[in-house]
Formats: sequence, C-alpha cells, structure tokens
Amino acid sequence: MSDADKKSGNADAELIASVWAEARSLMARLEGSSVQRLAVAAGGTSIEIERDPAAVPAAAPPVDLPISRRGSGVMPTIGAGSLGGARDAAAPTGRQAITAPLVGTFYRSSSPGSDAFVEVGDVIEAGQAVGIVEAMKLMNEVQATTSGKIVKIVAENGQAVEYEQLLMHIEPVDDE
Amino acid sequence: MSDADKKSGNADAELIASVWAEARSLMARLEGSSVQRLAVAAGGTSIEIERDPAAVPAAAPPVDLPISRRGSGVMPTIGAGSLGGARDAAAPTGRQAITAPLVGTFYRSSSPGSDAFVEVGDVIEAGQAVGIVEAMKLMNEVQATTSGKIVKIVAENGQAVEYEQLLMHIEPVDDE
Amino acid sequence: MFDKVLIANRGEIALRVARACRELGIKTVAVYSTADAESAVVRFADEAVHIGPANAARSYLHIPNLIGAALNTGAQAIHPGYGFLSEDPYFAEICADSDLTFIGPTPEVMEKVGDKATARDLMSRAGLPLLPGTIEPVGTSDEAQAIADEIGYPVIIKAVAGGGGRGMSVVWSHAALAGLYTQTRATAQAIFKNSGVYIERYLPAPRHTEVQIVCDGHGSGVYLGERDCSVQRRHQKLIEEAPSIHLTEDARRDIGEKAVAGALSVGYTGAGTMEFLLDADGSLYFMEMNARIQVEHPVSEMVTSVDLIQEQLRVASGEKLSVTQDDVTLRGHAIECRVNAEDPERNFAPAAGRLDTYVAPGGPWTRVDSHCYAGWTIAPYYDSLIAKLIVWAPDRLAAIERMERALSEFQIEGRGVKTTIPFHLRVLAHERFRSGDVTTGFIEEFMAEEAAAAVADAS
Amino acid sequence: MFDKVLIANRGEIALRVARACRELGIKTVAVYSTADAESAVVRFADEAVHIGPANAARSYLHIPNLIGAALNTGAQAIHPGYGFLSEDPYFAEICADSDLTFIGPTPEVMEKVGDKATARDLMSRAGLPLLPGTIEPVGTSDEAQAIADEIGYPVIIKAVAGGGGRGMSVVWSHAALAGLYTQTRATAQAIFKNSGVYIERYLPAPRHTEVQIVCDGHGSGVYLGERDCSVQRRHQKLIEEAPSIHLTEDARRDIGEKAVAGALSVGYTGAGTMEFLLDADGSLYFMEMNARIQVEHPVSEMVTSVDLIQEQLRVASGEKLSVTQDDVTLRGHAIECRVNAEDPERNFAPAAGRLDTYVAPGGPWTRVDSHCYAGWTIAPYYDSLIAKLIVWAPDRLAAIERMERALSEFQIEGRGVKTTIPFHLRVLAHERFRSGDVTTGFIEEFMAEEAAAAVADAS
Repeated sequence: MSDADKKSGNADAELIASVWAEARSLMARLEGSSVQRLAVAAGGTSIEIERDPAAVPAAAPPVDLPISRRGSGVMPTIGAGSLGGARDAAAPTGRQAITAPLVGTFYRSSSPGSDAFVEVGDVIEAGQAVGIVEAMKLMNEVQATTSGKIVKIVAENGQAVEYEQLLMHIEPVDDE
Repeated sequence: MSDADKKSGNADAELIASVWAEARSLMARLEGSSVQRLAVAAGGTSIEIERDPAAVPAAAPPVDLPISRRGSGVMPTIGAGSLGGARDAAAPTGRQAITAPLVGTFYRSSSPGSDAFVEVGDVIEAGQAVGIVEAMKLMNEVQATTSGKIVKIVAENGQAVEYEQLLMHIEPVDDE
Repeated sequence: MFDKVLIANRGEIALRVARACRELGIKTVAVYSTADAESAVVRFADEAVHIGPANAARSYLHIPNLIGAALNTGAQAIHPGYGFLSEDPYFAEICADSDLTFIGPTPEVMEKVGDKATARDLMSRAGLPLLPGTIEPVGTSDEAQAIADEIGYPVIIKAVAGGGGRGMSVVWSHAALAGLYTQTRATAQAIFKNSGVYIERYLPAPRHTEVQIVCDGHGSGVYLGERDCSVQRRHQKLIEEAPSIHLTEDARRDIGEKAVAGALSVGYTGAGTMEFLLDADGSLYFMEMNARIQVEHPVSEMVTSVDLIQEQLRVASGEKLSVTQDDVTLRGHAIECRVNAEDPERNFAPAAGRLDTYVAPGGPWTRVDSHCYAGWTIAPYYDSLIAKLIVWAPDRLAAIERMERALSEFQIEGRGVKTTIPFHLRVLAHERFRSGDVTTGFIEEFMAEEAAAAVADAS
Repeated sequence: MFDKVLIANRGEIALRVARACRELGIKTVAVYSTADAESAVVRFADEAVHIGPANAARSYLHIPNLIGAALNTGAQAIHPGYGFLSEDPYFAEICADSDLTFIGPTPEVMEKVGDKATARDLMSRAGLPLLPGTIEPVGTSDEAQAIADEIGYPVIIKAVAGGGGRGMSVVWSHAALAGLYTQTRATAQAIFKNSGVYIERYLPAPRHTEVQIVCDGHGSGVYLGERDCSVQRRHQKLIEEAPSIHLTEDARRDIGEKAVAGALSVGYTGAGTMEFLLDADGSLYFMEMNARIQVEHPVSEMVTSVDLIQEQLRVASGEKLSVTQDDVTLRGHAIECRVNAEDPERNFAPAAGRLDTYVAPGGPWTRVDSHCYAGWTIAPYYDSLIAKLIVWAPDRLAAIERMERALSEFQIEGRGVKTTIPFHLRVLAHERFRSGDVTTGFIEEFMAEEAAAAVADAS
C-alpha cells in the first residue's frame, strides 16, 4: 500500500479524535430533528448514524412483527393468514397465546361427541390439556404453558394448523 | 496509487472539515424542505442524508443529485480518480473550478514552444482563454467562466482529459 | 484479436458487449454521461470515461468526445451497440480516419444498406423477394396512381428515408390515392427532410420475420435462423421469439441462404438482420436490412448456441467466423420479453425512477440481460428498456410456461416505477399468443379487447 | 401429472423444484422453519407452511410435521430435494403409508442402493466395474491382511455405512494394516453405529466422475452423460463440470449404458447418480449410487438440454420419460462453481450474515440457482451453499473464461459475510485447472502451493 498508510501516528490520532468529536456533536444535533439516517464520508473517514424511527418526531414507525411476512410474496400463502398468534401474543394486557406445537389437525375434544377440553371462561392450570393436534394418526396433547383464564378460542375444531399457529388466548387471573 | 494519497495531512484535514461543515449546513437547510433523501458525492467525499418521510411536507419528489460515484465499482475506473473538479468546486472559499468542456488532450499553450495561456497568479477576465483541448485535430479553446486569479493549475500540458475533468482553479479577486 | 475496445453505448447493450469482451480477454472502456456515472457497465468495465452531460446529443452521440475517449485510453476499436451511432456511416468513417476499427460494416456498405431503396434494389438482384411495388421513389401523383392500380389495392406509400412506423400511409382504393400520396410526401419532407416515397403492396396481417446473419471479411457468411417479432405496439417490439413456428425447414434454409448471398453480394461484414414480412400464404418479402446487432439477438443465440457479440468482435478484428453453416443447428425455442419502465395502464408512459428493489429471475434456461440493480436510478433521458428476459425450452409452449414462471419472480420496485411485466403476463396468457397465431396487428387487437372487457366490467 | 407438490427442503434446491413445478403447471407448497420465514421459496410458492423452529431436527427433518403439512394442504407428492430426508427409506415409506408420492425411488430400492456393500454387489452383477477388493464387510484382521496382500498396496479401508470422507483409512504397507483395520472399525462404530468395513485398492490420483441417469416406471432409463467433480476440498465438491474431458465417446457410451442397466436391474425409478473413480489409465470403478437429485445437476442440464427436475416430477407421477437415449446429445461444456458463505482465508469457516448487497451475474449462458436476495439473512443453522453459478460455452476454455467473467460481476456483501468467490477465481486462473489435469487431490495441493507462496512473500 501507499505512503498514506504510513503517515505519522500523531496525525492519525488527531484525525480519529476529531471524527469521534464530530460524531458526538452530530448525534446531539440530530435529537429533535427529522433526520432518520445520515452518512458522511471524507478522506477515508466516515460517520454513519441511523436513528430509531420511533424517535423521529411525527413519524409513524413501521412495525416489524417477530415473524414478518411483509407482503413481498408474489403469491399468497396460507402462512400469511395464519400468523396472528405472534401479533396477539405481544398484546400488552398480559394475555398469552397458546400455539400449536406441531403441524396437524387441531381438535378441541379427545373424541367426537365428547366435551371440549376447555371453553372460554374456564380457569385452568399450567400443564392442563386444552386440545390435541393429530399428526400421522398420533394424538398430541396441547398443554397450557401458564395458569389463567381462557379468554378466546381462535382455532376451530378440525382445523389444519401449522407450527406455532395461534389456538387460543389465556389471561392470568388477577387474584391468584 | 496517486498523488492524492501523498498530499499533506493538512490538506486532508481541511477537506474533511469542509465536508463536515457542508453536512451540518445541509442538515439545517433541509429542515422544512421537501427533500427526503440527499446524496452528494464528489471525489472521495460523500454526504448522504435521509429524512423521516413524515417530516417532509406533502408530495416531495426525491432529489438525486446528478453526480455521485460512491466507490461501489468492482473495478477501478479512470473516472474515479478524476472527478476532483466537483470537489473543489464545492469548496466554500469562492474558489471555482475550470473544467474540460470535452474529451481530448489538454494543452496549456496554443503551440509547442509558445507561452502558456495562463500561469498561477495571473488575473484574468471571464471568457479569456486558459488552455485548449484538442479533439479530432480540432483545437477547442477553454475559457474562464468567471473573472479572477488563477490559484492552481491541476492538469498538465499534453494530458488526456475527460468531460468536466478539473483543469485549474480560479478565485475571485477581492477588491474587484 | 483486439486488446482493448471502447463501447460507445449505455444500458444493457453496453454491459452485454463488455461481458463478451471480458470473455475474450479484451480490455473494455466504458463511456458515460453524467446521468450514467453509477451505471453497471461503468462498474464492470476496466476503464470508464466521462463523455458529457445527460443529454445524449452532447454525450453518446457526440462523436469528438467518443473518438477522444478511444484515443486517450488507447482503445483499438469501437463497438457501437444498437441505436445511437450504430448505423451512422459518418461515425464509422471518422473511426477509420482515427485508425480505430468500427465494429460493423464499412461506411460504404452501411450507407448502401441504410438507404431503403438502394438496399431493396441490391437485395432484389441478389435473389431476395420484394413486395410487388416500386423500388425507386415515385415522382408524380399520376405515376403513383398507375403503379398502385397495377399492384392492386390495398397499397402502402412509404417514405424512402422513413422508419419506426412514421411516414407511411395505407391506401385502400384508387380514389384515395392521389390525396394520400401528396400528404405522405409532405410528411416525409417535414420529418425526414426527404420527400421521396415508394409504393408497394400492403399486407393487412403480416408476421414480422427477420433473419440473422454474420459475415466475416474472408468471404464467409452464415445465417442463424430467423426471429418472429410480430408482437409489436406501435412498431415497438415487445416480445420476440426464435425460431418462427410459421416457417418450414425448407423455407428457412432458402431464405437464410438468400439473405447470406445478399449480404455477401454487397460486401457486408459483421452481424446484420434482414427484415421480412411473412404473408399468410407463406411468402416472405424483404423489407430492409439493419446493419447492427439488434436488441433481440439473444433469442437467436439461445437456439443456435452462437455468441453473436463474440462473432462481431472476431470478424471485426479480421478473424474468420468461428462457425460454418453446418455447425449452426437450431435447438428448441427461445422467447424474449422486453421489460420497459413504462406504465401499460397509462398508455405506456415512461415510468422511471430509483429502483428500491431489483431481484432478477434465475434458475434453468433463464437469461437476464440488464444493467439494473437495486439502487440504480432509471433516468428519463434515454429509452425505457430496463431488462431483457430470455428463456429457452425444448418447445414453444414450454418456453411460454418458463417465461411466465420467470416473469412471476421478477421484482422491480421503486417510487414511480412501473414496468411492462404485468402486460407481458396478460399477453402470454392470451389464447391467440399461445397458439402462435400472431400478426403485427395482434397487440392493437389485444388492447382493444382488453379495453372492451374493462368497459363491460364497469357497466 | 400432479396438481400440487410439497417441497420438503429449503434454500436453492427448494426454489429450483418450485420453479420446475410452476413451469409444469403444478401448485407448490413450501415448508419453512422459523429461520426461513422470509425465504425466497416461501415468497415464490403458492402456499407455505411453518413446520418448526430453526433447528432442522425439529423442522426439515421432522417427519410428522412434513406429512401433516402435505395432508393439510392437499399435496399429492413430496419432493425431498437433496440432503435432509432425500435418501431416507423410512420417510419414503411413511409418505406411501399416507398416500403421498415420494419423488424418488421406492423405499426398498432406496434401502438397497443406500447400503454401499449391497449397491456394489448389485451393480457389479449388472456389469459395472468395481475396484479390486471386497464387497462384503471384512470380519477379521487376518482376513483383511490376506485380502490386502492379494489386491496389492496401497489399499483403503472404508466403513460400510460411511460417507463424506469419514471412516476411511489408506494403508500403504502390509505392516500398517492390522492396526489401521482395528482403528477404522472403532471409528466406524463410533460415528455410524456400524463397525463394518471393506477393503479395496486405493487410487492415489483419481478423478471423481459420476454418471447421471433417470429411469421411469415403464422400464425405460437414459443416461445424461457424466460430470467431473474432482475439485473437492475435504470431500466437499467446489467446482463441477460436464462433460469430463477425460472420457472418450466410446467410454462415455459404455459406462452410461452400464449405469442405466444397473439402475434398471434393481428397479430404480427417478433421477440418480452413479459415482465412479476414473484412474489415470482410463479405467472407471463404481463407488456408490446416490438415489436423489444432486447439487451439481445443472451442469448436466446445460449440456443435454434436459430438465432433470421436470423429469423427476414426470416419472414420479407415472408418466414416461420425455426423452429417449437418442434424443440426448451432448453440446458444449458447462461448469458450476458453488458459492458458499465461507471464509477461505479462515479455513473455510462459515461466514453467515445479512446480505446488504446481492447482485447476481447475468448475460449470455449464465445461470444462477440461488435463494438469496438483498436483505436475506444467511442463517448459521444450515449448510453454507448460497448460490450455484453455472455457465455454458462451446468448449471448456470458453466456459472457464465465461465463469471468470460471471464471478467478477457477482456482488455479495454484508457484515461478516465472506464467500468462496475469490477462491474460485484463483482456482480458475491456475494453470493445472485450465489444462484440465485435475484429480481429487488437486485442491489440497493448490492450497499447499498458495500457503508456500504466502510464506515466501512474507520473508
């Protein structure tokens, strides 16, 4: 490489210090501004600042859900319609999702005609069966991961479900 | 690599400082404007600013400045090294670039052996010839676009030049 | 072979030429206007020279700057691509004067085949069939009337210097001739500064069929089969394919041999295309010759396995063709869709802008010739072609299916950017296109059909 | 033909299969682990089912979820791709039990050809040449010694259940045999839970040569020429090409016919590959059979014009092959470079991450099979193959030049992301590779040479 790389450490140190100073000052300046991203490069130095979109005033931040499927697909997929679980799981009320542990068919009761494992309003214990997912003729119990009250049952009896598909919502009971 | 790498650390520091100054001033200028994204690159320097779309008033067209060469090329090009003109043109001192109006060979004098059109330190008038660019055996006069003092001659006699390549710098004379 | 070639063009064809040069071990010089400083060919080439502002008249068409760039970089030859200066004999002459090889025919030959009347006269003598009509310009209204009466109606009056569908009038009856004759001459004078017109039989439903040839400087020439380019909108080709399913093997050989003979008879060198109209009865009529590589050359490459750009470079450097006619065998079927940055919903208005997303299709027998990439800004200054998507398959129907698959995975997005992809998909799905029964009027009829369906839906 | 097929795989091969399905009018169901929710095949497919977490054991290898996904979506068949469950007879059996067509041979055939000793025995009976040595596992050290003495040294001891270069020992002398025999058995037991080993002649400098076949369920089979895959690093193929320049036309026909006869003799259906070692004297020795599509299948496709995935789908659905042996003619030369997210400077350590830039090469005879796009995150959970770059040209040297051109325009960038592209470029530039004189030891020697040069440079 060239002489430029070998120039005195002093000059380098100065340069580096000044770039840091500049970066700090830029950061301060950006607070309250509408700038979302800034990149400056000059003579081998560069500063790049990207801000939290939410911190930018008036901006409606784009929400990225944990499992996102940003409509980029050329073709619709069943996944697209069935990923509600993750979104609802994030709801702030303490409500939690019970999801399918595997791919198969969801049943609310252990056999046709028998009572459902749970109904809306039931208060249950962690580990209690809330349904089954049948796969390859094997019945797999779906268990509640937490204690609480069933507030909503989303999946229907006999419905095909994929991995982690939302089945029902459970909410902690306050006075427990 | 080129002479550019070997120039004094001072010049680098100056350049960097001026780019930062430019970046700050641009940021201030952008507030309230309709610009959403701005990218300027010249020589090895570049500034890129992206603003919160929500802060941009109404239907703001994205502004893309004409010249940008963000060193993204897989292969080096002669263009990459020879766009100094634009950089210096942007310098805040009032210094202006005189660039090649076409592709060809730059000559400082009208014939071998005769005096150069201009030398550093000469004070000249707008429209005065400062050199010629030969293309297809035709001599094309390069004229100063502004009056002032020649402060630096960058292109050498007999050098191949491309469109808008920096030839020399001219600076307004204060008491004019 | 050359050591270094300057590419006097932009966009996909500049990149296509640069790729061929690299594959042959030739160094490349790209040239660019200010608007193209970040272009794919500038990134790809070994060197790049800034030749002027966005305005093509001051950059890609500015001969002194191109010659200067070639001399400054030590290039030995200039490849003109298509469009711009590719068929300009004056440019070819200046290249020669500057000791630069122009990659194409000589200026003299280019001049001859560039003039339609001269080209038709020469090719007719070489055995190529012409439409009944005149070759020489028709001098008076009376003369025009007599000729038209003899040919039989409908006839078409065309400007000698015309092109791109301008300066032409179809005449359906004796009564209408005199008026349209006068009018077409006036139009020709206004547009082309040349009032000369000629008259020939008008085919109401022809197929645009063109034969690809390449000739070297040693007296050899080959034909590489033909292309069907009948899918046109206002004389702009949209979809091209090879081979034409409407030619028999015998007809293909016959017209191919005549095309090569015609080209060799005028001393043609390099790649060239003979355009024909194919009538419903199987007759082919020579229309004109294009003395350059064409946009749609890849479909011929896919079915013949011959690299046309490499052949151009070879013969321009004085080498012989790398193939003989016996080596050229057709295999399978190839289709090209031109993806333009245009909005089909708004009458194909240019819809340029910055590409936020650009994901080209891939996979088997899928070729994309494009200069685009995510982050590239399609400028409004130049033509709207942003990608050529070419597929190959063993037969035409399989090629259509593959094209549909490939188009369906093409992602081009950006503020203000629209493309012809949805339009292509609708054309490919149309029964008439799938059957192959397409003439040059097909797209107008297709669009009228769509418009009528839209009206019916709305009511 | 099927109406709907589930693709039990990920990455480039899942997309490859989905493309073939779309081209045949078959609806596709993609499956994906949580890490692959944004994958190209999920975007491309008609439907997609979430089958488990990133860990492949709980997603791509989790049979109940795959079967459940197929039943839930009404798919009629499952394409296993390569790797994962593609050679698992148990999976094929469960598919059959669930009335799903497994796209591959029957479980019984898969089981037979999957066991190396059985496969060698069967293929030997069908006329395929074996290396001198045993077919059956060798039971005792004394027996091993006797056999080795008879074959002559060097010999190689290999685990019956081995693969990927593990569980093998080369023995150069009588004295070393007993010790290495015991040791290899122990290793085999530890890795493969099967201590069986066999012994055969060791070829110090073989070329990995494999024959592609496809058989339908109507008793027909064709061979599609061979591939040379000698450019390997630790038994991982890096560059593959077709045809091998070391086989004569006669040898090609002979081994091809024997490969088809061998496959048909065991009732093989679908696409499969017979692996051979090619000795310096031109002898071919059968090593094993792979009962699936292979990563490098595109090079065979490019020189034969046959779409192997489409043929797999055809024969699995009960149709006949679309080609006969006479239809299969070789044309030109094809090369594939595997672009892996690995850092060649750090001993090919995985170098995964988010792709900020992904610009695939394009242009003539350049094929990219890849699931990547700008914004995609290469996950560390799966294999490091991110793109297969395949080029075709009329001859091998032109193919190398084209590959160099295509690699030079491949842009893959991201924090932490490194690829094998620079390594490929150095291999392609090496005189020995260009001459074609490459054996399976080439890459080790190449790397040693580079290391030596680096040491010399530093001193």
